[in-house]
Amino acid sequence: MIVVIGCAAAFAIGLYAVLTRRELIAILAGAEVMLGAANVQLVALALARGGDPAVASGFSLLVVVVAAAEAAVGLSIVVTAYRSGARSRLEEFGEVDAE
Amino acid sequence: MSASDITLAAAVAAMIAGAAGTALTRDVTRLVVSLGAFLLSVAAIFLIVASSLLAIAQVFVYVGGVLVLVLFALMVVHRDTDERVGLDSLHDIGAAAVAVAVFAGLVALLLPLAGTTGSQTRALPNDIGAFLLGDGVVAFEIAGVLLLVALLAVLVVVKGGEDR
Amino acid sequence: MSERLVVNIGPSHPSTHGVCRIVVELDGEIVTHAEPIIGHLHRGIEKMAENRTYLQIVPLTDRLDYVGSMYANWAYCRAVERLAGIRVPERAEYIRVIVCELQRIASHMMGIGSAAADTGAFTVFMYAFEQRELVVDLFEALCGSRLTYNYVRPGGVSADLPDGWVDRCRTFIKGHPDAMREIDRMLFGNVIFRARTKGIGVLDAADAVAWGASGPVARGSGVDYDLRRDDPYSMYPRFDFTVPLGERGDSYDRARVRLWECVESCRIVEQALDQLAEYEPGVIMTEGLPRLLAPGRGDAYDHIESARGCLGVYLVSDGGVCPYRMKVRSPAFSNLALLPLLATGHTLSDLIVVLGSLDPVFGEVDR
Amino acid sequence: MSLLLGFAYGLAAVGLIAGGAVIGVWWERKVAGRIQLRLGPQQLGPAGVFQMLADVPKLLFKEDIVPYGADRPTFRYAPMLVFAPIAASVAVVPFWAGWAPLDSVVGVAFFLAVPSVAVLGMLLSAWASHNTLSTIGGMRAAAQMVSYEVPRTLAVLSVVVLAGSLQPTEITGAWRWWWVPLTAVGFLVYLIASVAEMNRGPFDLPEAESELVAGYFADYSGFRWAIFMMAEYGSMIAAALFGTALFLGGPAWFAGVGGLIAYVGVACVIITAIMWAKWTFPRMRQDHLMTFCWTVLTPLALVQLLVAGAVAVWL
Repeated sequence: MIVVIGCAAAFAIGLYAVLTRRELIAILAGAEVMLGAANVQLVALALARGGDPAVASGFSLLVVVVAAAEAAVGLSIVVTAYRSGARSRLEEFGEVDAE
Repeated sequence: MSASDITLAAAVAAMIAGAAGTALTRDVTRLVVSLGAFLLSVAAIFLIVASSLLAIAQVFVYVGGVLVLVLFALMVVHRDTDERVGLDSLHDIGAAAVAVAVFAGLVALLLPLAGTTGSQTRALPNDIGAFLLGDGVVAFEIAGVLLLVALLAVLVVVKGGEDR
Repeated sequence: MSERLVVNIGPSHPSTHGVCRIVVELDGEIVTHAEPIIGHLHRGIEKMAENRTYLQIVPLTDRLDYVGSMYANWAYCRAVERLAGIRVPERAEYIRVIVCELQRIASHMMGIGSAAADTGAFTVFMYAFEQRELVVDLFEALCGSRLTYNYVRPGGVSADLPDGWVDRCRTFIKGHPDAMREIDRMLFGNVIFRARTKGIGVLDAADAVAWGASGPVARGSGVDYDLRRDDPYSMYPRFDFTVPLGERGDSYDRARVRLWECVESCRIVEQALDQLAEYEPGVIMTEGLPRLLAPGRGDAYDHIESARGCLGVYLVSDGGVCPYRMKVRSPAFSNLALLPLLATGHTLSDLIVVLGSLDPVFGEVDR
Repeated sequence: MSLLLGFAYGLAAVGLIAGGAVIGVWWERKVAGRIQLRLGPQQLGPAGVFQMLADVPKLLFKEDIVPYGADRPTFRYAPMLVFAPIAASVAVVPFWAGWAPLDSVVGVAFFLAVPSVAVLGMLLSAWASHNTLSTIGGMRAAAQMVSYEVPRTLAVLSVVVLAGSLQPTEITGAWRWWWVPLTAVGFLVYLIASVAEMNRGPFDLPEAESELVAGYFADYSGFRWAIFMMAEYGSMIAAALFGTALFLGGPAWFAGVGGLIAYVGVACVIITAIMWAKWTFPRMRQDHLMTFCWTVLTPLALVQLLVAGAVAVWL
């Protein structure tokens, strides 16, 4: 129960970070928080409802792997964006077309 | 409350603190340390409730991999400035309201589901392996393909950036 | 726009082998520009020479190339002798050849050793320094000093060979080529060292000539130019030796040319010791030289092949007891100027390798 | 109770690494002295053994300098983040047949995953130093350590496949002598990748004293510097012990104290070999290092895994 509430809180905090941050990497960090919280929620709820722990853990493992891939792609986009125009802040991306 | 309940509560508290630090700090290193604390406490929760293999995977992939990448990217983006740049955020009441609403909705939705007591056993590595290569083999293979695609995507993105 | 990272190497940095500052611009780890900023070791030796008598300048020249003091001594003395028309006894000339060829070994051991240490092969550095130490011991027996010798003087040398010195010298030159072959196997045969140095900092022969490179740096690029053979001075026409040449002009060839020059130096020393036996001991200084040299009005330039290349000294005299002007043409200065050309486009690690293969001595660069 | 026991194990692990590092420094000087025609320590005590005792107070009493412009708290505490994971990884080493301080079912994964957290400490200390050379060193460390985890993990997996378990005590229990020739390539890959993981020569690019002065810990002095050195020696000790246990069957040879002595003795021989390699080879270059990892070590480890897997199925 405490895990469920805690994960909901962590998810909401991650969402807040995504909404308010201006720095791309910090936004990604907020998204990582949301993902992690959702993942724990997945396992905790599955176990709380009497699911097979092996299945729950296996799926969470896949989520971890996929999320890592997502993070790698996201960060590479950020770094490339920075290299191609020294842009790492959200509002600067509106200028892409103008250039 | 048993000892394991206390450890679990501590891990959840650390998780929320790490998340809050990630969302609110203005300092680059504190962001990384907060995110690290968050990811490690997620691993701790996994260790307590689900399986040690999952916890180790969390440490291996996230703390040893993703977090290093985040810090690496931060160093690349923020390095050639003399003073330390803060990570600013546009705090506004709307975003906070949305976050609180999401929190309330999630708790209202999920808490009733968690009411029943489920299994207390933890998964052994062998069971997880049996699942991944048994019933979950399709998902497992798709995840593998996705990883390969992500690898190629990173290469394409980075090479494209170099050409420009 | 791509990000630029400016790294400041030195003035106090382990691989500048002295005091030099190199401002390096990096793109990732690739060097886009490298600018040596020299002058940290400037002591005004050329200016100081204008207020010293001709004999007092010799210790100053020790401080030019402090890894190879004998060369600066000799180059300066040759200029003075040319200016004043002094003829040096043949025994003294032989001794000068011997000490300078030994000096070449000592200097190259420093060059190879520090080039090895720059790539992390610290053991080779110690092996090379063992050889250098043997030479320095010989010099200590000769003139009492291990680094700044003040041994070659206008008109001759300061002291004759002490008893037993010739035998010690022969023992050394007998063992030295084997030590060189060992270093050749250990360092130049090592796969990591080859990968680190081959094709790094390639200097083609035309560039070497155009930039005024000399010594092992030019010969590593295949420029067949050695003053000992092409502008023979002193006793060199009487010796049989070959000039080792590189082919590709990369850091590997530059370092390896030094190794084989040491073996050739051993041959020269051996021949010189044989021929020296015919001269009677004691005649090491021109007779009747005044205490205070005062050559007439005029100027003179003379150069020798030092361990780093063509080392020249230009003297102008107004007839007084001090030179009116002294100018040193230092090979390390010209060779160091190649650094931006050679290092651009390589990684930061390669920059260090290139610098090590140029083997600059900043006492001579800054003067 | 278990908390207290864990605390005791933690103290023992730190003591083991700190003591091992002090002895290791002395031994390394002796090995290097023998290789380099120079003398190791010899003035204090027989063969200079008391030099070890002299080194510790020297490091303890050196001034602890925090450079101007550094991120103070991060600069101060990042070294701990380098040391702690390596000390933690010793916990799963099976010292005794069937006994390890932390006998986890995922011990092998623990040993491989937890030290990777140390990269974070290196990057943070590099970043906190606010020094360009440190930053380059930190970036090199991150690239190198994350990359070499791949062949290292793959190499260890071949033993895991043969034993059918991730538990180190079970692996040593299932160990047979013919594993040694079968997994020889894997052991070699493991050893090389471990040396790269601990940033020792010829893979010491992040430190590279001739290029980056000392890389990510260039600005550290006194005991904080010593923590980095202890982490390096600690990971050398841990990697040697763990490799001996898994690949060579360390604790499975003899029962009792004799077995422990033989096991630790072989680990010491491996440590000496690692030192020997450091003092023999020049340092590699970053791109060669990466090429070596991805085109030599990783394929070799994969082939080894395939062979081990085939044997495991055939059995």
